[in-house]
Amino acid sequence: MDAKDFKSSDEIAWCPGCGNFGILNAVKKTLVKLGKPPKDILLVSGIGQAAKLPHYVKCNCFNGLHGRALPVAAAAKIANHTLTVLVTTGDGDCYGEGGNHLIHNIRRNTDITVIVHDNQIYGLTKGQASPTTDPGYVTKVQMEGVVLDPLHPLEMAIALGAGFVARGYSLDIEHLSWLISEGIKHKGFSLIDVLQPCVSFNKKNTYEWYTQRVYKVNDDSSYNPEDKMAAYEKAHEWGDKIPIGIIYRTEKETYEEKRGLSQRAPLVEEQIEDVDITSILSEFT
Amino acid sequence: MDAKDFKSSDEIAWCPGCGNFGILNAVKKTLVKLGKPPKDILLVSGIGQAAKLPHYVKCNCFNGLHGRALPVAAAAKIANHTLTVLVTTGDGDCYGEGGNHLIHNIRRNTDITVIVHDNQIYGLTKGQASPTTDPGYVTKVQMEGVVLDPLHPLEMAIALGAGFVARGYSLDIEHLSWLISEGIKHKGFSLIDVLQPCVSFNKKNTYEWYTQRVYKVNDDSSYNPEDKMAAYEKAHEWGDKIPIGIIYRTEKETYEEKRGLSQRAPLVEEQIEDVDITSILSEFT
Amino acid sequence: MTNELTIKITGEAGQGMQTVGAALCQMFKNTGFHIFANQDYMSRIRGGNNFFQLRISDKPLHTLRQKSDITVALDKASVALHKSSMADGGVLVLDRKKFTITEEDRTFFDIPFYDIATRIGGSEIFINSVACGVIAGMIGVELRSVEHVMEATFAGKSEEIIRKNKEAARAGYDFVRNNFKQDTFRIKAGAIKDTGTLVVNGNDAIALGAIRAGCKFYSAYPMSPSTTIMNVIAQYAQKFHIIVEQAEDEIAAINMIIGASFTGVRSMTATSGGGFALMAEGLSLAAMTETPIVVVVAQRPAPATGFPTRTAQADLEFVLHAGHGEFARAVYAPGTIEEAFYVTIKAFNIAEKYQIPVLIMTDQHIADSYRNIETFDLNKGKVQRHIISKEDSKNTKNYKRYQFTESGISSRAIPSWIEDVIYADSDEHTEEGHITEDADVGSKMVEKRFYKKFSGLSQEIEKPTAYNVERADIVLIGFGSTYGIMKEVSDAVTDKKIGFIHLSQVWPFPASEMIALLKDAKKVLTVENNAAGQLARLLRRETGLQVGGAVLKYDGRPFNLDYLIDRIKKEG
Amino acid sequence: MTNELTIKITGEAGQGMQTVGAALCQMFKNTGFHIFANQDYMSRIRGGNNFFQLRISDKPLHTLRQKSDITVALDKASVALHKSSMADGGVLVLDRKKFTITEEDRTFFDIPFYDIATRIGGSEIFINSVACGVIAGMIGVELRSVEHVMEATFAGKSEEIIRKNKEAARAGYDFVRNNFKQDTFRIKAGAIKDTGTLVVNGNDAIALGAIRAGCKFYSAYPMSPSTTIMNVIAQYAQKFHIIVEQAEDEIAAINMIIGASFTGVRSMTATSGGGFALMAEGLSLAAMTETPIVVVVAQRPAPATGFPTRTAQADLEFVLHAGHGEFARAVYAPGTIEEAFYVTIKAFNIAEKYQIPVLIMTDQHIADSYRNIETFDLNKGKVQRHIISKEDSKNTKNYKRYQFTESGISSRAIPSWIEDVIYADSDEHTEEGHITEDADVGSKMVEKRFYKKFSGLSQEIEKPTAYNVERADIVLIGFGSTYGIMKEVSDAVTDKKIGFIHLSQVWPFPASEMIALLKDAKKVLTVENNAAGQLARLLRRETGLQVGGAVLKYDGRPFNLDYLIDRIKKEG
Ligand SMILES: Cc1ncc(C[n+]2csc(CCOP(=O)(O)OP(=O)(O)O)c2C)c(N)n1
Ligand SMILES: Cc1ncc(C[n+]2csc(CCOP(=O)(O)OP(=O)(O)O)c2C)c(N)n1
Ligand code: SF4
Ligand code: SF4
Ligand SMILES: [Mg+2]
Ligand SMILES: [Mg+2]
Repeated sequence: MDAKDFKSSDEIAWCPGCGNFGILNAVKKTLVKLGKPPKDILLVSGIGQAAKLPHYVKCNCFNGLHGRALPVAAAAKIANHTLTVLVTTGDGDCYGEGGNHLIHNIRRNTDITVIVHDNQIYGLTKGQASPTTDPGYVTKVQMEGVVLDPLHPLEMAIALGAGFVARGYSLDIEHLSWLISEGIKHKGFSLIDVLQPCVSFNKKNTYEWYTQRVYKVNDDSSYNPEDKMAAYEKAHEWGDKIPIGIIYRTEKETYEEKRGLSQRAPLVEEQIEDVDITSILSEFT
Repeated sequence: MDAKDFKSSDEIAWCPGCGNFGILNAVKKTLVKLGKPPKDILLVSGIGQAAKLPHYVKCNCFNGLHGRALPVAAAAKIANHTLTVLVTTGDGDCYGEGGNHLIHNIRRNTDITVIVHDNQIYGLTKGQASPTTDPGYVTKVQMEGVVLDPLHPLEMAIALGAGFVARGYSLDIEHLSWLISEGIKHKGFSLIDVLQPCVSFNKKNTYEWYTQRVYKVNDDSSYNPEDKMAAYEKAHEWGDKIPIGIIYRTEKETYEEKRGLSQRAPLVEEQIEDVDITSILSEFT
Repeated sequence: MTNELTIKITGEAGQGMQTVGAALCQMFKNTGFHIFANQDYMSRIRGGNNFFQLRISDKPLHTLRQKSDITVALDKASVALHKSSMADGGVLVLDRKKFTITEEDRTFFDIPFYDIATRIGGSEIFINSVACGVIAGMIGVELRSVEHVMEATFAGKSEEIIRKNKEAARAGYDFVRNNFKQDTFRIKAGAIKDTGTLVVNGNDAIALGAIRAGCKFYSAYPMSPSTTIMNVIAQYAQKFHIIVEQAEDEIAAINMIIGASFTGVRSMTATSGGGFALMAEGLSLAAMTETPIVVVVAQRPAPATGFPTRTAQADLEFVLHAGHGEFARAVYAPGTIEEAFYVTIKAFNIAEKYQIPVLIMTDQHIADSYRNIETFDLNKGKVQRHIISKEDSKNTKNYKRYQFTESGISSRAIPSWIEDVIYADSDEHTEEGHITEDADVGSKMVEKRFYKKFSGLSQEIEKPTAYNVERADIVLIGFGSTYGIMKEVSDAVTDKKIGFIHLSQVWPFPASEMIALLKDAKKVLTVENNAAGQLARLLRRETGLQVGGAVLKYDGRPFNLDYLIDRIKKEG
Repeated sequence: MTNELTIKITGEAGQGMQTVGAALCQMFKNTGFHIFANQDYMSRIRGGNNFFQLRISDKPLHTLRQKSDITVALDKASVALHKSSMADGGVLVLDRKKFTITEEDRTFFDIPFYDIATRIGGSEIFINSVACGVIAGMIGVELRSVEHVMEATFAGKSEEIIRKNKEAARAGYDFVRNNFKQDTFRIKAGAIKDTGTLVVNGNDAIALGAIRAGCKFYSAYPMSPSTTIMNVIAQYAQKFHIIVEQAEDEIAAINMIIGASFTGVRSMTATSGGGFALMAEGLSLAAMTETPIVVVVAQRPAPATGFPTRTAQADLEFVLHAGHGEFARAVYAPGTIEEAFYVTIKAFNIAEKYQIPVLIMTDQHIADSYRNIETFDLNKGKVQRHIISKEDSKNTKNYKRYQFTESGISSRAIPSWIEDVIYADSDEHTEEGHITEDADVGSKMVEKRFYKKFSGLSQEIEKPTAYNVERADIVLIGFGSTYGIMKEVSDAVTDKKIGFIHLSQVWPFPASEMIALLKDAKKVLTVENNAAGQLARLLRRETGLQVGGAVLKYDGRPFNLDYLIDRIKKEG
């Protein structure tokens, strides 16, 4: 596979300079490396700027409802576990409207990789606070500044038992692409929260702001992403320093394994033309 | 106030021996001690066996939809902060259908107390797995046993920044009542997960099972519920030993405080008969 | 109206009325009776008052009677509650000693259930088996039939348990033979040979239909009265390689079946009104992305939580219009157990053919009611696939998921089978599935999803069932679970000719058929378990025909034969 | 059709068309013109193509024209995109140098926007102000009016910014005066005195209405085209002690307003079709618990995500029937900015009086369209409260939240004001608000919530507006945002008499009024932004009347005067 195999002809509708471009490049880079043909990859998204990404990569795409990417993705994986399933979603899409699906799909642990374009704002709807907007940030709706505590997605994911919890930065494409590869390699649900500057509506968390703060946690060889307590502390870190990298990782059995799906042909291959129910009908006599 | 002030004449529809009775008694006990008249207390619930509780106490009651107690409760508190607002809900109600409201209302941090009757099963719908059902437990729907990891509500609540996170046991009414009092006293969102045997559908996590395992964490004076990392470890403990008590506690500003509601009369007292909008109309000329 | 009986077993939730009921259904069917049985239960697990009502006859049955001939009270409270609904000459079977009831009543037939059960089995849990024996004895079923059903009911349990239950039943049977001298209830089955082979309820039939239709992915969130569909499918899931996944909520459930269906797998969910409300957005998604799904809406009284375990037909208009935007859908409303099975298979075929959401409307009454039926004809219930086969996939290039066609249907490829990629999109999109803002493409897509598919669907509507309609004095019209009651009313009323029309498909609406059927009708009444007369409104909207009235019932209880005859008489 | 002009400013998203547009609206209104303006924008933040279209005249305006007289292209792509929609004799204003456009076209009027802006202000952001000056110059508005509007637009900014913008506008103005010799566009305002005082769009009007109505709690989740209602209320929230709370999702939003309303506070939410789909269950809860709420449904094309920033009227039937179970609701569909304001206040009053959910249906077209209007009459828009006052609360004992009454309305107490407690319940309940399983209580409650409240509501329907209907050759019927287009068509067509009827309340449906109005109608057409002709279907269902046709448009764009006249001609 090379870059042109994943080239989409769709015009990109993002603002010039948007952090989403970095994520798009990282995704493409990863897919090229992965070596699977586009037809065996499925990108699922909800609605928002982030969620437009699948249109800009040539892969199978299911661009669903705002907040509802995860149930679609998990079920697609269950129905055909030979597909590599990625979700590209926004902080509003995944943590706001879609919060319930996030917490339960972490528990469900299908082998999907979720990339959250976390611009700490609602981009497509023009700048309202998202669950990760920093406290005090003023918007047209939060006129007195945001009063809700921000959601800590990584910390929450660890608490819920996610097996792969990471944070990337859209400007560091190399690193982000590595994270996505690792996420895909990880057997089970992987959450990758990506710091993504929104040049139009987030005037606080800019490229500069992030660049000054991020550091690569896995550069420190003493950091053990399999140590849950250490991971909790890292996941909570937010302020002058913001860690990026694999924050937490642990092996667990996937849904597909537990239900014996991995071991057999995908459901779609089942013959359904003449399902013989006579044996069970006799139980209703 | 004494017990008869809170006596409801409604017939109780729970199974004999159900763990809900203990919770009901603990709630009543707490309210008597609280000393507020029933008219200044509001119990909000969703749907399920747990959610029937408000009918069995004489207080204001809003018995809403399955999964949707929290938004009703939070908004009622915002609209009239002089009310003491309690939520009684089930593990399905609060952690399943209502999961998104739980995570965001922890962030919202209105001063409400949430009591989750956690019987690790869907009682009212006759015994399907709930988010907290132990792995492997067989039901009519989970015929091969539960494969999803259980939700760790306390750990998740800590990760989300909840200020008061506790676990009670419905058989220890005294202790539970103490927890509820502390929850009410706590300024902000309090989550109390209560181990509640369901004698009809949960044949694993019985009175015996719980009684053998629970121990009071606050009896150990070395345990500091303000130490978040210690709290994470405690919250995760589940198996031969199950901690009950205040797992985590920290002071934080409430929603009502941040938005200046606490300092003024409740919204319902505002005169609305002739709101003068002429001054703002002039901005539309 | 001879040669039939209504038997009621009543007690607290948790006393096992359902087990007795199921055993009796089996026993009577085996001994040559036609049966119709339904349950009335409260939204609680123990206590309160539930009952199982069973009607038996030598003729096929389709509905309930208002009063029961034999009422077996398993607890004291039931005695007072059910005395008033006894038929003339009816008997109330009770355990006077246990219930400490001293007053006399000519309808009482006293049986020491508790004493017998504890004497024989050592526990009151054998009361149910005693009751089976009692009923068999009163009606004159042979003892071996009771014993046989005990064996079937407790198959898989220990020998001792089976033996004790048989003995308990025999003790009840003997007690009746010795103490109950009336012959009143000794009815004979008419045509023993022809009572079919199955005893199923509506939910069973739908679950079986789904399995037969090749459903491979079922996701739902429990909600009465739909839950047992999930139970039945789950029971056979391993055998048929079906994944049953309990979702975190109904929104997840519908989005999951859409995700699974996108990969080519037949998928289904079921819920009731409140859960369906949460699925409305997903329904619209299925339509927009042209992903086939089947959704069962098992109605119960609402608004909101309403009466969770009772029956209603009040969501017709909601189901017809649920979801934002305009798109084609098919809505079935099976009237019988058999229809529930066949229509479910058709629902999957139609969903796949038109790539649309298809709805099956039922209600608690049909979901939980049992009837004896002939076994299903598997030649009638056949899968028709409408996808690009794996074979043909190899040659599919330059695939356009939403290609414009005459029929509005674009050929549907399966991800990873074809060499190309597939874009499905919830935004308005081009033929390729990419987001568009183009006005012309937008309106052509509306025409594709709405006009064209609708026009195809209109060619394959399930025709309404018409019975006794010609020259009838009154024509009844209903949809869904009221088939049975209309049928029996039509047969039972003799002083007037009463015909009926039943719609097992309500959308697309069979407008021309209805106009033709009703053109000479003298008086037309709809029969509906709702307050608005929703079917009457739909009929008027679609045909201009205004009915002479609507017989409405909205108290959470189904119609019964006597009640409806009465109501119709009042309508004149 | 003289004395009017259509001006279009077009460019990429993010180029500030809306700011220019708003400034122009203000300027023209101040100089004595009537205006009608609307926006056409894509679902993206930068790039693509958006436009702001402004119509000015000496007579009141209610709709758009198809073609524009003056088109100002702010980017190169706009030139090709909008050339075809220019009126005869129209001019396309562009910056040829900047756009590197070499070909000649008689419609082109070249202005070096970029050079002027950078020369004067040092940045191309001043292009918008240059454009304002250009338009003022072409039409012959006095320079001081442009300067005035620059001051107003940039009020609060630094003196330098204001000065530079004024200079930029003046430079544009002067350029036109020196280089554009045509007089074509020099129209004079007819009645300068009488163009009202406000310029508001539909969402502004609803927000202002809500504030006036005493709304104290607003919770919503952002969704186009409803979002700016939240913005406007948030802007004034501190001043009026309103809590605006962005919810985590639409389900939370509706449940929050129910919770707040339960405590006695007037509460509202707004959303579009997809968000409304998620609210259907909550709507049913409000009805069951008898908690007043107001829900605005700002429609956009669907299914699913559809065209997020465009217009449609395709959710009428969905809104009428959304929510499981049967209950009374009121559904308004304001046709004008003024109606949007008054109807919002009425919605709160009616919701509180009947303790029901009340819906206000709008669409992107009315939400985002501006008109000049007289200031609102605050005597017409008055709050009527229907709760037990604090005074009376003291004497309220043995309170029954759901007491049966003749009207179906039980008196509504406020928690903690009365000495007693209040039970609200989503299950079927007794008068006291406790869960019941009783059939009779259940049906009485259905009658209370459905029949009785409906019958009260039917007494206070907003009457349809009828115009030119008597002896009309064609009568148009519409609801919601089509008021304006029908009005202008009726006035504009002279070879036939075209009347119209506009419904600003669609439920309860004004059946008898419609029958009376239409009894002699020769030809009746509905005018609807949907594909099904939903209003026509509703009319038939409620009155039996079948229209002669429906003029439907479902491409996401609003009707315009020329287009509709054309369509009607084709209908004959
Ligand atoms: C049910 C529903 N509610 C609301 C919307 C409107 N909406 C579209 S995108 C969006 C939020 C986008 O924020 P985020 O997910 O952070 O994505 P971003 O644009 O910032 O990448 C909202 C609220 C919708 N499409 N559907
Ligand atoms: C929207 C919706 N979905 C499903 C239901 C059916 N339902 C009622 S209670 C319940 C689960 C109850 O479980 P839990 O919350 O744990 O309460 P418990 O009965 O165990 O106390 C469900 C699924 C409902 N009422 N509404
Ligand atoms: S609005 Fe923000 S997130 Fe959206 S495309 Fe523009 S810069 Fe990116
Ligand atoms: S089913 Fe379980 S939770 Fe419900 S009342 Fe019975 S014992 Fe309690
Ligand atoms: Mg975002
Ligand atoms: Mg539970």
